Amino acid sequence: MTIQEQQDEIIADFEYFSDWMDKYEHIIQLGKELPLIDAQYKTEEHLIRGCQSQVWLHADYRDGKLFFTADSDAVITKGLISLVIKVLSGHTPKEISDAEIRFIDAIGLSSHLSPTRSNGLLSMVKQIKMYAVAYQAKSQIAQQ
Amino acid sequence: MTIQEQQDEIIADFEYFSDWMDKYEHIIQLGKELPLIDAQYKTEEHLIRGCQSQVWLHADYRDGKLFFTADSDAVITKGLISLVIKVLSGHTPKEISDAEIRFIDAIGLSSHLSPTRSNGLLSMVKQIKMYAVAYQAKSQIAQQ
Amino acid sequence: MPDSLTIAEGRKLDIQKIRKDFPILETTVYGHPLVYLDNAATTQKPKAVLKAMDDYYVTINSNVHRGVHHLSQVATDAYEAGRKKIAAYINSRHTHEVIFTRGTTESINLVAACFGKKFLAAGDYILVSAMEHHSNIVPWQMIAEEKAAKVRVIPIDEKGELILDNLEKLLEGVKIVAFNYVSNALGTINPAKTIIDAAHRQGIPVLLDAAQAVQHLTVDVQDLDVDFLAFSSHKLYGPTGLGVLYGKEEWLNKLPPYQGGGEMIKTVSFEKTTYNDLPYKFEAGTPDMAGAIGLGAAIDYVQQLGIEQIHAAEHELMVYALDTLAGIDGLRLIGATDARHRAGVVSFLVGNIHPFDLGELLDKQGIAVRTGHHCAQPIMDRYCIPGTVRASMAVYTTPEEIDRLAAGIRKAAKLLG
Amino acid sequence: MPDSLTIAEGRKLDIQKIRKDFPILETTVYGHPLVYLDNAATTQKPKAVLKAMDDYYVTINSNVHRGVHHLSQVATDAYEAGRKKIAAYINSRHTHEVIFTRGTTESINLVAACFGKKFLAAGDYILVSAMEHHSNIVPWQMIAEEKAAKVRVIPIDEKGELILDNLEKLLEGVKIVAFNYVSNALGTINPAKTIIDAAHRQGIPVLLDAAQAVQHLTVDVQDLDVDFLAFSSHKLYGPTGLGVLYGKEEWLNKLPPYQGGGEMIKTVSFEKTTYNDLPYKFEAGTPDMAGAIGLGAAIDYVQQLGIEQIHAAEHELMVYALDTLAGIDGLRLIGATDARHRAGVVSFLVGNIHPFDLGELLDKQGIAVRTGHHCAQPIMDRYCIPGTVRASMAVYTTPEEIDRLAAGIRKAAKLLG
Ligand SMILES: Cc1ncc(COP(=O)(O)O)c(C=O)c1O
Ligand SMILES: Cc1ncc(COP(=O)(O)O)c(C=O)c1O
Repeated sequence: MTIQEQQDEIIADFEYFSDWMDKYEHIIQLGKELPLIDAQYKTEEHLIRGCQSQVWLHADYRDGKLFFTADSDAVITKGLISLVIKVLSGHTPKEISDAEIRFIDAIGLSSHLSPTRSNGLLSMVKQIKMYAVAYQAKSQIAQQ
Repeated sequence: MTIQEQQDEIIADFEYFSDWMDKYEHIIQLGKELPLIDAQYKTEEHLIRGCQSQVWLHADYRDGKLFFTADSDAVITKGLISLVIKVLSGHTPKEISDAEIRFIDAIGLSSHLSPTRSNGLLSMVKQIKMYAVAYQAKSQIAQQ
Repeated sequence: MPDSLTIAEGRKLDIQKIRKDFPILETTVYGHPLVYLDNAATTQKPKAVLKAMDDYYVTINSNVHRGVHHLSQVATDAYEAGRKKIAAYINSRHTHEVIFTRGTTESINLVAACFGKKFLAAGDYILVSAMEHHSNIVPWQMIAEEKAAKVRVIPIDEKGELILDNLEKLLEGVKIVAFNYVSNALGTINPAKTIIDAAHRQGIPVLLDAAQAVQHLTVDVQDLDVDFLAFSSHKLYGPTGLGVLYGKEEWLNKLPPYQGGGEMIKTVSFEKTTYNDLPYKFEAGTPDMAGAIGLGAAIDYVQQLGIEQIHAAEHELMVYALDTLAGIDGLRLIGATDARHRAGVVSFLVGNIHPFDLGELLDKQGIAVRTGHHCAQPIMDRYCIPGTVRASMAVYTTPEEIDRLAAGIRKAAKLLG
Repeated sequence: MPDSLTIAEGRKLDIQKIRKDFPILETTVYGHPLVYLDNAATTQKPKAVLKAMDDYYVTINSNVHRGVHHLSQVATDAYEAGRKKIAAYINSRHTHEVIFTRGTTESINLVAACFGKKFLAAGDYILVSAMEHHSNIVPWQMIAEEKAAKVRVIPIDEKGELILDNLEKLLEGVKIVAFNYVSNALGTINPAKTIIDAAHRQGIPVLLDAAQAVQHLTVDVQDLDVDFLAFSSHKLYGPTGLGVLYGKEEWLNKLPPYQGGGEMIKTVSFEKTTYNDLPYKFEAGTPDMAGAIGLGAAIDYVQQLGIEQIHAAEHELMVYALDTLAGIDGLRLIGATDARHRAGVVSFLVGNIHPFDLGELLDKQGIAVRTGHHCAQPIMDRYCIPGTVRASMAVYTTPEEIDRLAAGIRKAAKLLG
């Protein structure tokens, strides 16, 4: 599935929930599907500090594609990360760095991406994009 | 005339003026009747600094009574001082320190006595009262 | 333990009537009527406060002091009347002991910088407590660093109360003591008078951070005999952007000025500048006229209800809240369990639920609480927790809102458990 | 002489319509319709500004940042939107280069204290001008005293303009330059860019006091290439109690923090405290949320009229005012006679009349002017006068008001002459 299609699917999924609590129940459930970061990477170096909750993120580069694993100490953050990773993981650096993350807005959770809400999610998306840009630069150099 | 009577007279005088400009014309006129401070006293020591205008004040003690002379660089201030001196000069320290200055309020110039309006008038009234208190203390000691 | 606070009897407040004075309380959030329990962060403002500020702007707005003209005179009187109301509210001896600042934080910074400049030397100690807000820690750390002085800390016990057994010893070598009357993270009411008296016995001045006290308790600076007191308008039903520093005249006269500029000087030349009298010596620049008038109106409002009545009503609500929350499975209250030792704030955790998760789900039910370290990280370190969920009350808070909170927590916990 | 200000052509402002936005202008003083000519002290506020603040308090009031709940989020967005509007108005490269302070005075104190702490040493010079407001003199004197540095002064000529012939020489040994864009006492528009460029050629940073500029002229920090810029909300049709400090990112990052407290730190422990990123590093304590939103609304208002249109209208009025006042017997204009070198302010004396007397009699005719030294005593010393009468304009000032002023002066002069 492309990043676009994956986002569309998530947006469609969330249309079933009219009630906020149901929506969050689903998010929390999704957190349980998060590809967990290997214990060895749960270090200061992989930590993205939010004001409220913390996120650990790791990237693997295989066959020209980036794969992410992560964790958080807050279960809602974990659910959201799970969604972000579902959308972005397994794509090429270029696809990732070009991708526009619109589903968070569309499912009504845009406040989590506000720069004034430092709960780690925005920083995490930024970090993922940075990985992508870095690997993209690397592969371009390799191709020359 | 007592301090009370003098104040009543001034208040009655001012009742003639319904227009502010006429009132001020009268005040400015009164400034010309101010018993001017002797040039030798127009020094830093006798200066009462207001934010807007300056006042020089001198006190003479004769026959148990206080007599004031003064000057200002602003003519309206001068007129107001003239009124204050008319009311208080020539009375005993006790009379002066007991006196309640109500005419300024009554003729509608209370703003000139506001502590937030440092044009020298309030400081001057304070200074006059301080002279009175000082001479009163002195004469009490002398009587003992 | 607080010194000896008695709960006022008599006339009860009509909370439903009071709520009508605060239009924002009728807001709906995510389809639910708002339950605003973030009052320790900032209180809502009664209509009278907004009206006082609007009236100022629409009828007399003008720069104060120095002005000859009518508007300026009237504005100055109104502005200074605000100062008088504050002086009366905290029972300061002189009106000019009340200095306007930008907030509690600026008030504390002012004292730290000016006191430090003149009275702190290498090796001196500043005594603060382990339950201070960052605003009562960082300014002292900064001046301590500059002067090579040190910050010493009064520890707290498991119940969130100061451990004062060794107070005499803690005071050794100390040049100034700074602590909060009421803790914003725990709600603990500290025994201010006891500490102030002990410090004074050794000739040490005390700054009291009353940011969480003036809205809940009677604060009488003469009775406390405190040397400096700081609080914020926005936590006392007043406008944002304004704070108060009370200082004893003798202390304020001893301190060097803080900021330079208009109003705080008598004469300026490039050779020599002389400073103005109190309170202006510490008020450089055009003041917040509308703010001072707004805070004056807020104090009128509080006085009209009666701070003792407010205290009584809030105490009753606190008893109810502690009781109600105690009935929630896995809820762990942080701090004192006795309502008499608390004002305004309940801080808690539920099971292993992250405070952020709980806060998020309460928000979606229309309940506004604060989560995190509440700008008091050292407390969180003390309890080894990442933060707490904090519900904080004001005079308009009702038992029904506490019920909504409890129900909200239960619902969230079920989802998160 | 100003660098090269062009007066905008085209769309004219409808001043009568604009006046309707300012309800206070309908006030009567001593039976006369108010003529408010004290705009350099503070401007009046349009209804839109009061409404924005009321709306804030009535619908979203909440402490900003760190809050998880809805109101806090909305309040934070609104507050930060205020910052963005300011950044856009002065064309700063980054929004985080805009710091909220209590006013121009605090902005200048912040730079003086923080720059001084890190970059000033004994024998260094600070260069200011002879026409500065006390707020741009005293903070520099204070830090100079602390650091044994010295304040050097750019002199002014009889026309009230800076004498820049020896600028290169004046800049020798200077670590920072601070001067006003427009003088509040004389109205002179200074050649900001010329001075900034000269300072930069020697690697010296410049602080521009734009307190009297932002309401009259286009101020573009990138075009000016200025390092620091300070102004007050209350002189730009915004609320009292708020100010702005713009600083280039690289400079703000280099300066140590000013005040300590909530918001300005990342982590706090008694062992180690780390500071937050820009702009928060310089914003300790709860900010003035309503103020920032109010200033944002004021800037919207100004932008809607167009600052170039405002400048054009005010210039036209200045031409008229200088012309009208020139016709008064014995009137001595202090400062430049060419309207293109002036903004907002006319300062004058009439014969030997004391400014206080003239101000008093103008007031009684409903005309609000300011008299005295306008917090710029060194200028008065320069001209050997006790003060001036200052009439200052805003976008809502009309030619009829200038006529009323002229008639008022004539009447007063007759009485006082
Ligand atoms: C040129 C100038 N600088 C600084 C100030 C100080 O501004 P504020 O009093 O708002 O801090 C003023 C206003 O009085 C001014 O006109
Ligand atoms: C105990 C305490 N001290 C200081 C502060 C800081 O107050 P402000 O942010 O209004 O300066 C607060 C509020 O956050 C507080 O609760």
